[in-house]
Amino acid sequence: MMWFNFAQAQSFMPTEGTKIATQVDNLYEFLLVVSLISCVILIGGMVFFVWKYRRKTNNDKTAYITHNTFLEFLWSFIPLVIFLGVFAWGWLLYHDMRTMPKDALEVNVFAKQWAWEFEYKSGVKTGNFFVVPVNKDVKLIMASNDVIHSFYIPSFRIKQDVVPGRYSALWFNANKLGEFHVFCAEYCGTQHSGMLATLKVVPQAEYEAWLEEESKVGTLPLAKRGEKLFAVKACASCHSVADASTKVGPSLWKKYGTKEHIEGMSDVDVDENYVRESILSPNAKIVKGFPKGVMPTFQGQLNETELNALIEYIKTLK
Amino acid sequence: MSTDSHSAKGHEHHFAHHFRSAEHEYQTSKEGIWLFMATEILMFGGLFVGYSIFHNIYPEMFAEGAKYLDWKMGFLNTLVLIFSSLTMALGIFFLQKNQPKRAAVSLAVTILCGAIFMVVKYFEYTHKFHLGILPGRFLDVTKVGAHHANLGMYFGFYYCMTGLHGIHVLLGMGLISWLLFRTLRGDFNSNYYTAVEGVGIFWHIVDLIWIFLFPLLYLVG
Amino acid sequence: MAGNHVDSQGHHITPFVVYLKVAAALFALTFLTVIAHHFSQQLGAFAAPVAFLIATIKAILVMLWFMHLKYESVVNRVIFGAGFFFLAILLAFSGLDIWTRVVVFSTL
Amino acid sequence: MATAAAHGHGSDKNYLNESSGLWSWLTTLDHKRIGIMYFVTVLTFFLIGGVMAILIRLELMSPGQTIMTADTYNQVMTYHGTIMVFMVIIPGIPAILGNFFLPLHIGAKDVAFPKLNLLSWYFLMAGALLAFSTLLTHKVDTGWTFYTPYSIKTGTSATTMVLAAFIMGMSSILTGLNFIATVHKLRAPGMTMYRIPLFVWAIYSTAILQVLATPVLAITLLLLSVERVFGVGIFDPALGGDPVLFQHFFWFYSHPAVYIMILPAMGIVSELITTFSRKVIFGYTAIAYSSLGIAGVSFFVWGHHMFVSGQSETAGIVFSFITMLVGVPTAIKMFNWIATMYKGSIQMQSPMLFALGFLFLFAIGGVTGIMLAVIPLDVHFHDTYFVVAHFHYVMVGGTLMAIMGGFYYWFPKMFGKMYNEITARLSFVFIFIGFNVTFFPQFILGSMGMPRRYFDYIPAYHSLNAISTVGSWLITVGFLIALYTIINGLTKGEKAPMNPWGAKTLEWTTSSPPPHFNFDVEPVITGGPYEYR
Repeated sequence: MMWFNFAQAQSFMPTEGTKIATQVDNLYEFLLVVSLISCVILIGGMVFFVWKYRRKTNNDKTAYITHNTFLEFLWSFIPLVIFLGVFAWGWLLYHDMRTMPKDALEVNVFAKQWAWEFEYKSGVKTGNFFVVPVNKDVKLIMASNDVIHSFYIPSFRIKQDVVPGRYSALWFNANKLGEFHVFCAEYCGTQHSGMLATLKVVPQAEYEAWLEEESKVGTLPLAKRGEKLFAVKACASCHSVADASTKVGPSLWKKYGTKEHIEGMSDVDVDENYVRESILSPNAKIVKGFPKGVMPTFQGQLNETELNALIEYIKTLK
Repeated sequence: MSTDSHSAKGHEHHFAHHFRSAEHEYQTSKEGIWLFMATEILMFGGLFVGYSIFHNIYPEMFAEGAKYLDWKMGFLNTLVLIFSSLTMALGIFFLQKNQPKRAAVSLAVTILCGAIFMVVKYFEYTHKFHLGILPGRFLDVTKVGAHHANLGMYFGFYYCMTGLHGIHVLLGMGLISWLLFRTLRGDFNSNYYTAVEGVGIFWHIVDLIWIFLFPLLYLVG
Repeated sequence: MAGNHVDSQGHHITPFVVYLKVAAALFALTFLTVIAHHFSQQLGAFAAPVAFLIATIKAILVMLWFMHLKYESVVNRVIFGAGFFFLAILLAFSGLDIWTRVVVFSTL
Repeated sequence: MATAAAHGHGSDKNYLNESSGLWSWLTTLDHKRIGIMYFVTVLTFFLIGGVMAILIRLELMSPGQTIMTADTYNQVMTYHGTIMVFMVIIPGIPAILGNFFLPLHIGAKDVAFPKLNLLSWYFLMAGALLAFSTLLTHKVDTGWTFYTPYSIKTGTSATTMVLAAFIMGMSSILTGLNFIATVHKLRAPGMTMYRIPLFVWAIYSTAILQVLATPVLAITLLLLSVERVFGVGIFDPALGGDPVLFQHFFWFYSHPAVYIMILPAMGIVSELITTFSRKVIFGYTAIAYSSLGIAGVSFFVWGHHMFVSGQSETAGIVFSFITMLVGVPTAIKMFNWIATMYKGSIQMQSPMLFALGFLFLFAIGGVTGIMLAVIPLDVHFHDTYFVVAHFHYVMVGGTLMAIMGGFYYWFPKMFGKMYNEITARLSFVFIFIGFNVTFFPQFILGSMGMPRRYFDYIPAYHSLNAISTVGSWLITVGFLIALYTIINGLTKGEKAPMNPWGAKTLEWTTSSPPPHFNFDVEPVITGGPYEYR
């Protein structure tokens, strides 16, 4: 596709991180060239006629041309052929994009308002960040339990809505090392634009080392494990921890041990029980000035040790 | 496009200024009514499409739902509505024959049939409310003893379809009452009965939809 | 248009007895539906098609005679038919997706 | 062409001064007055929606929170979409210019059902009031598409908004129904279907879409509100329902709705190009049938909005194939318009500027539309700014340019006054340049992967967003100049002659403004609409 190179400069597509991305870009560049040519014909013709046939006198005689069957056939037939051509091209490519590879590395993706959670077969969990080896088929099995999200990696030219109630799947085979953006592309509420994740493509050995490192979480001190968990569950997308600034929910910085003003109730002490209740049934006590029903419950998603780890971590935020 | 205007003897209907003749107005109005009927078909049809799709996904759940309905009630209502359709058609027939008194009786019977239909529906609804068979999340699965947790969806369809149909019956009754009033006032005759014809077509659509709802909800499930 | 059954505007008037016949047919078909329902065990997979076939016949009777579609202009018939046609499109294409996605599950 | 009535210049009575007082307007059955009422209200909605657009662009001028919170942004984005779609573009051309000129174009005294016409305006008002009432309670943040399950879960007054859209849909149905019956039944003697102007063909095709597609939106929205109140589960996966089915139902209406927005614009452009080229339209039949063709095929392509929604691969392929077929009649129209200008006598009056602007922007909107119809490309572009740019090129660049051109074109006929040509041209320059500055960078943003409905974005997208925001100010200036031109024309404009442009269609054979019953003597038509010989 060398002869398309001049168009490439115009395309502004992000890095091509997979073979599929390169194929998509070839199709795009072909269409771009065809589009440019047709725009030149249409707009150029229009501009030329406007200049050539500008009104000279007030009673110009014009030609009385009602139609021309041959021309009309041409400009119906040629576009049709082009359209069907790109359709067929697109069909073949799309079929490849939708045919799931066998023996792929499977990663479970869980989308929720407003974070991505990733879980590997070994049980390693990460939040808004995941790592895959280069040149390996990776299959994402995606689920959501609130609203529709859409998993989108621009550099790989892949996107798939994550529809609650069933699994959606996506595959890719990254051939470039580096970090890539993951966006949520289906509108999902307040922090839709903040629902970002990073994909890191690393060599196989580095990937294995990383996985090994991650699986040692169980041996870390409680507060450290809480910190990890805080990242996995993407609590930080709504609660700031480094200062008193307000995101979606109240800041947790220096919160432990203070008193909190509660909507329609007397003040409560921020102690172990209050934090625990806020995680498991977030709507029981709503801090003054914050909306009800925003935070999802984590009932059933955290075990006792994990809860303790989170509470220990919140205690350390000073 | 019909342009020939028939010069009618006696009481000629005064048509609106932008028409050429009463016949022109009649034909145009009828086209308007048919266009409106096409929208009715598409609107109700959306529900039928949804029903058939979910019926295919959850056949057992829909079969269970149908068991809670009493086909005798639906059967009775089908007969009542068919009879009302007959009297509605006869109402137009009598007007075409210049017999407004008989037409008025036919229209009154039609309204009465509509009322009977709604009364039967009322008893069906209240009975279901009593048993806790409510739509969607209000359906009490334990009280009903439902085998399928999403039985509420079936009754969502049931209440939507029969409810929207019931609203149409009520609207139709209102419109026919207005026709009855105008018939008694002597507005209609063999030269002018456009409104009766239009409402008639509407009423038959209501009947038509019920003809499909009856086997769909009560018999097949 | 049938000779003497024409009103002063030239509209067709369906004879009284035809209305009665159509209504009688409708009542009869309603009874037939219920009878067929009682044999639904024997009919098996045919129970639903039979019920809807009868309903369709009833609907056609209502449309042709009660709604006077038999005597309507072609334009009005096309308009009414378009309602059903585009409904069929909605069912066919949403169905196409559902059938190839939910009923025959494949994506994973 | 028409041996139409020579208007008696004796009386100065016209539809505007034939009766007076607010009440005479609110109870009018005159299609021209109803058209003017639509104009006033739709213009108001457009200004409100426009302010929202400016706010959106201001917020996106730089990353992070600029002038509003994320929640406010989502609400503004929702109201911008809802207002512009349901209250501006859908009623826009058919209800303002269609109402006013359809009967004039076919030589009728009024539309078929004047009372329904008025009722339709009141439905739009009722729906709009209901929609705006949600501003006072919980503001809606679903986006104009009301996708489930978000629209079911959101704790805002989405139910009210959904019912408002339902009522506005009824308004649209009544308008369409009225126009179909009018075109079928009220054409003047000699006005065969092949002698009606192409604007009428376009409005007629639009009306078919309005009548046949809107009822499905109605039932979809009703089911959505039932879903919110009773939790029936048809569209809610929690009860075994299917959110993708909602999208099918929604786009069954909303894709044809896209053509409800663009077809009338194409009709206006056909009128403008013949008049200002002073030349018979090239390929009348092809343009007329391509309108019907687009309307027909538009019912079969809705799934191209759902290529990544989880729709099955088979369905995606089928929808992509049929979408390609819509491209053909659209291309035919483009070529025919340009061929019309060949050997013409082209005068660059402001309406023609807008028509040429339409051709330019619609060409770009069209080719990007083809890109979006190719599934692998759509997978990348779907729900990014590429799509946003594409539909703004078609809806704003297309429909709004056409409506501006049409409005300037018919302004002398509607109000009997001329507007200031210089400010009108100035408004075009600002709108055209501003538009491209605003939306062209969004194609690039989309290619780079910036998703739509984003309150915040990564720093890489900053400079293009800033350019886009500056463009929105230019558009604003353009529309303010246009508003000035209208007000200035209304108050200080010179008296307009009967036919200032030398056009051949029927509306120019009656006085400006037209009398109450349009023509003093019913016209008899003996030839086609564009007989420039």
